[in-house]
Amino acid sequence: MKFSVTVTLKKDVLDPQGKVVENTLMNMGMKDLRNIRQGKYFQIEVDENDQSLAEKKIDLMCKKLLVNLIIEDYKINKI
Amino acid sequence: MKFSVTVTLKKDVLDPQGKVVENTLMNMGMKDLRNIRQGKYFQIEVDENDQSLAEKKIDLMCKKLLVNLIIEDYKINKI
Amino acid sequence: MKITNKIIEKHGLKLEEYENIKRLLQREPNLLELGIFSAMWNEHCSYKSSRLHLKKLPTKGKQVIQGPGENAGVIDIGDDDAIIFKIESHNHPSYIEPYQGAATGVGGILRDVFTMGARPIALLNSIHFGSPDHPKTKSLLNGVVSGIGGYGNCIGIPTVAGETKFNATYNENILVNAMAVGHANKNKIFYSKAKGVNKSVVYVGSKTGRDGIHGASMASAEFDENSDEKKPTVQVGDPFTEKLLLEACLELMKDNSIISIQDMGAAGLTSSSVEMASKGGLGMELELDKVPCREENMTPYEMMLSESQERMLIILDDGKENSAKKIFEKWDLDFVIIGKTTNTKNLTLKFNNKIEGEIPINALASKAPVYDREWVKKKPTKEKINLKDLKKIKIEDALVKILSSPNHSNKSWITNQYDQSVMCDTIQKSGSDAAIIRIHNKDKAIAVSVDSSANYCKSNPILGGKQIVCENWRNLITVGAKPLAITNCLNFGNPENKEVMGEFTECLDGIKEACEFLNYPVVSGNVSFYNGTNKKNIFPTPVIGGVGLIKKLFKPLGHSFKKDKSKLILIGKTFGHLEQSCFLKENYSINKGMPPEINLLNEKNNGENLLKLIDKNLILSSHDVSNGGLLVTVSEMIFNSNYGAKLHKPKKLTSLCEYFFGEDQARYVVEIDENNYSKAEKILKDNNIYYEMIGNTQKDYLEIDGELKISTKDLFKVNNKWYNNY
Amino acid sequence: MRSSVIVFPGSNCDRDIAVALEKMQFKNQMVWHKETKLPKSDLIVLPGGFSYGDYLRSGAIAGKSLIIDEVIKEANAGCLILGICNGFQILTETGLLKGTLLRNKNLKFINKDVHVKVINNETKFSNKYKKNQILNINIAHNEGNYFTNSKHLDQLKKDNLIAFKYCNEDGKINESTNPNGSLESIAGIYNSKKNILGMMPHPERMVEEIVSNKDGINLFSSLLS
Ligand SMILES: Nc1ncnc2c1ncn2[C@@H]1O[C@H](COP(=O)(O)OP(=O)(O)O)[C@@H](O)[C@H]1O
Ligand SMILES: [Mg+2]
Repeated sequence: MKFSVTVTLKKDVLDPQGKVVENTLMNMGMKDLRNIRQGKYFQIEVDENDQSLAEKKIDLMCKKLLVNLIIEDYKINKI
Repeated sequence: MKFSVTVTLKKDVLDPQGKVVENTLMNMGMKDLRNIRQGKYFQIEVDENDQSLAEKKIDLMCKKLLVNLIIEDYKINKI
Repeated sequence: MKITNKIIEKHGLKLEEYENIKRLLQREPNLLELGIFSAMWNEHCSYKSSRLHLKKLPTKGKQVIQGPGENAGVIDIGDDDAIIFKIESHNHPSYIEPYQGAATGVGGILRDVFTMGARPIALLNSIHFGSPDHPKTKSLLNGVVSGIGGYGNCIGIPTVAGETKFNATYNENILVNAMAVGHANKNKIFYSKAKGVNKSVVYVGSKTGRDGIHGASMASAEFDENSDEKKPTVQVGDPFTEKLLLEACLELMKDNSIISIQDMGAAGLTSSSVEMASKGGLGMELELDKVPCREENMTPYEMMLSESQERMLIILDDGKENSAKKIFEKWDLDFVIIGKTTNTKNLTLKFNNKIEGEIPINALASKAPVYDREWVKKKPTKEKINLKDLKKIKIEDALVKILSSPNHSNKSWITNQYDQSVMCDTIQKSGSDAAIIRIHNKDKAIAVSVDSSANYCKSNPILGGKQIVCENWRNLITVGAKPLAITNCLNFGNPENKEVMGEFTECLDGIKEACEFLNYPVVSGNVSFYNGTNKKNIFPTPVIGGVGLIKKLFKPLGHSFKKDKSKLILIGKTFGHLEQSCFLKENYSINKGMPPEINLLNEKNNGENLLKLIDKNLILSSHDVSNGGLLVTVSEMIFNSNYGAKLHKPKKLTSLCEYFFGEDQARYVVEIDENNYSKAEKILKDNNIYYEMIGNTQKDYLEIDGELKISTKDLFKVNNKWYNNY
Repeated sequence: MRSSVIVFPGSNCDRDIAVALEKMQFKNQMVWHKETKLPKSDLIVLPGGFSYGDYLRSGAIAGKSLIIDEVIKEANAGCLILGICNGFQILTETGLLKGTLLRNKNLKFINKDVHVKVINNETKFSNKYKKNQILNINIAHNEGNYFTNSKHLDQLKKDNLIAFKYCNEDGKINESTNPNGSLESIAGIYNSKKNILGMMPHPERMVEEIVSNKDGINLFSSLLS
């Protein structure tokens, strides 16, 4: 089973990368841009056919390694 | 309007980061993990109410800055 | 599959070359074999256009342990220490994907050095971009600089020197040359020559993917509208894995397990296996099913031609397999015996127990084509510039214009992105004429510098060739090092064009002459042809990387002024040569005439005697006079110091611009403490060295009697603006 | 004094710190990350570099290595722990120090000598420095932009847990003297028991006049006193 995980910085955490990207895009003339935040994306495939079990496993990976829970939020989706 | 953009390495391009993350998770005992690839994720908000116009704008941002078309693929989704 | 003309062409082979292949094989090759021929016979691997000419370079000397022909050159720096170094180009990949192109360039040259048993101790680079106004330049610059930094910083080897140039000639074809310098025990150097039959051939490092297939043939073709098609071949660098590979190889090299070792660079598994076998006069049999692969269903063709990075091929002595494997396992790297040496003198490729290809090694190596390509001599130009015909310009304005130009601006925007201090042996960082790296745990050091002068080489390749060697030599001298040997990266256009081939031939003549005279042999190098697009070739751009020895370490001089009221002398004669100068280029956009003359005798005497002054501790700071002339040199000595300078007007020359901006060679500006002045003078006089007292240091201002007064702060500001605003 | 330097795959300042420690007469040992036992040590150092290539998040993967459990145990038992650069990042990833190190505000790797001010000179690591002494130290990092929540920041200030701050040569601290965007110009912090120090600048690079200067020496001599 295949899942995607998106990891984003929590709202109150400064996002230097997103800021620079935003400014650069603005300077390139993209005036309608209101806001951009950058995060990480994972595509994970696991040998597990039970969706809820699989999700639990992915969740464990997030908590144990993929996500720094102090500064990041995450979301798991089946793909 | 708000969109998400996920950027992933093209299929045959080496993903050293994903490989190390995969090995680490395996070593941590996640044996069902079959494969993991790492990419980037953006949340983008634009001042534009017409979805197809908005998507065009996002697409331009991807092509011009966010994505390295030589080694990366991307996908835009409305959120 | 039937080999059609189209397939042959796609492999970058000429039809007559294909006929030759058939003759050597006495049959038609299959696709795998054709691919292997194309990889070995392209310009990048076979040096088919350059080989004849490279032979004339001086490669010998007391200091040389290993000249060209191995992965890198090796020189002796006394005691048991050897320095191993080489420069290499990664121009085409860097234009397609600047970050990865530059990064993998650094990774590749590092492997060349540590395969020979050296721990890399310094990285250098020479990078050339198109005009700053060109729409691609900025992102190429950004990508290349962060790629060089990304790789070097991560692997933990300091990037200590380099050069960055802008010139419209590189608009469609940038140059990215990377140089690596390593240190080894001179009794523990590893070579690529295979020895003995039935020895294990071991694959170590990263897995093989589909990246870079046909990279070497790409580097051997011009760009055209269809270059985009070749894009998916981009290789991604993995400095982390390289660090592991480096440590694992050095660990294995501590004992006597290795018979020979070779990195998989351009043309990957093909060139490494063929070179090892060819040097040893042996054959090699590979079982391709054993090659560690990253992707599913990889074919023998793909495995043999992949340019995946961070891989090595090792021939192990009998019975050493298990202990070697343990080391690589400790570092989490693949270690697989994929074949053995044979006495067949063939490259034999098996896949699923079937022979998929079999080629005589000599057909791939010694029988590869060699071309004596047609070339024409460059006519020396008679163009002269008469200053009187030009609009008058104030010295101050001319100076500011030069110092604020992209080519002369302060490079700290770049060098601050490189870790220059890791390993704690960087005695002198970027920003001076040469970097100084201490030999770990010892009281001696080496100095390193890279230099090029494309404008001079374009105008007159012989003089240009000589000049770059001399400039490089001078850059080592000014930091107190005795120049020992060089490596060179020859970046040229299409060799099938006779003008380009002429530039190549004549540049080499110049390099040869200077190297011979200065006892400054060439121990390694790289040729990069086909730099250009659609018949527009780049200016000839040979790059020289030099290494010198500082026998007894001292606090580096640097080129910034040290004291108030010290004396400034100019060693070497000033004639006021302005043709091909920065002064004319930056102020009048004039790019005409001959480069300055080179007098090798003066070069040698002036340099060697400056070295004496430095050895006797009579010098506070010194800087060679190069691009921009005397006034630019003095300005550079002011930056980063707390002092300015007061200069006299010349007595003889009529034109101040000629005096202050002329680019005559073999000159140095030297700062001497008043108390040492007579001692220094005596040495120079005793040795018949021409010198002039040109002024003294002072506080706060750069000044020329009655002509110019500019505060050192302003000068510094002018020099620092460009990159930050770009 | 006995010290241990932990070596992770991708560490590259491990030799540098070992040389500095030995120069200062520490009895030093290198400890490979796959070990499960630490030699008896008074000081454990997590060196700079790019452990695991800085992949995922700098320090994240090293923070899961086998030896780290031992380091945490020792830390909790009061052993002195010094994390430099990547070592600091590893300390925040393991939770031994709070907060995190984000990308530099200009998104570029920064290597230069910067000035830092000694904020707390009363710890095991800093007692040989004068209060507010200004040091000139090399930094070399991509992610040195320290960030923490306001509650923790208050605690850092209240309990005097800020070790160093970036400043200029006169000791002024403001936006322009902050190389990487770090919160309040923080360059190094202690845990609440002050037995753990994490810092971005590289003291081990500043122990020899001929290479740089000796501004890092007092950190090591503090530990010895
Ligand atoms: N790409 C680069 N990487 C590292 N150092 C660089 C780079 N470009 C320029 N430098 C450094 O900037 C300084 C000035 O360069 P340059 O003007 O070419 O010096 P020179 O004329 O003495 O050869 C040198 O110390 C050089 O090492
Ligand atoms: Mg110079």
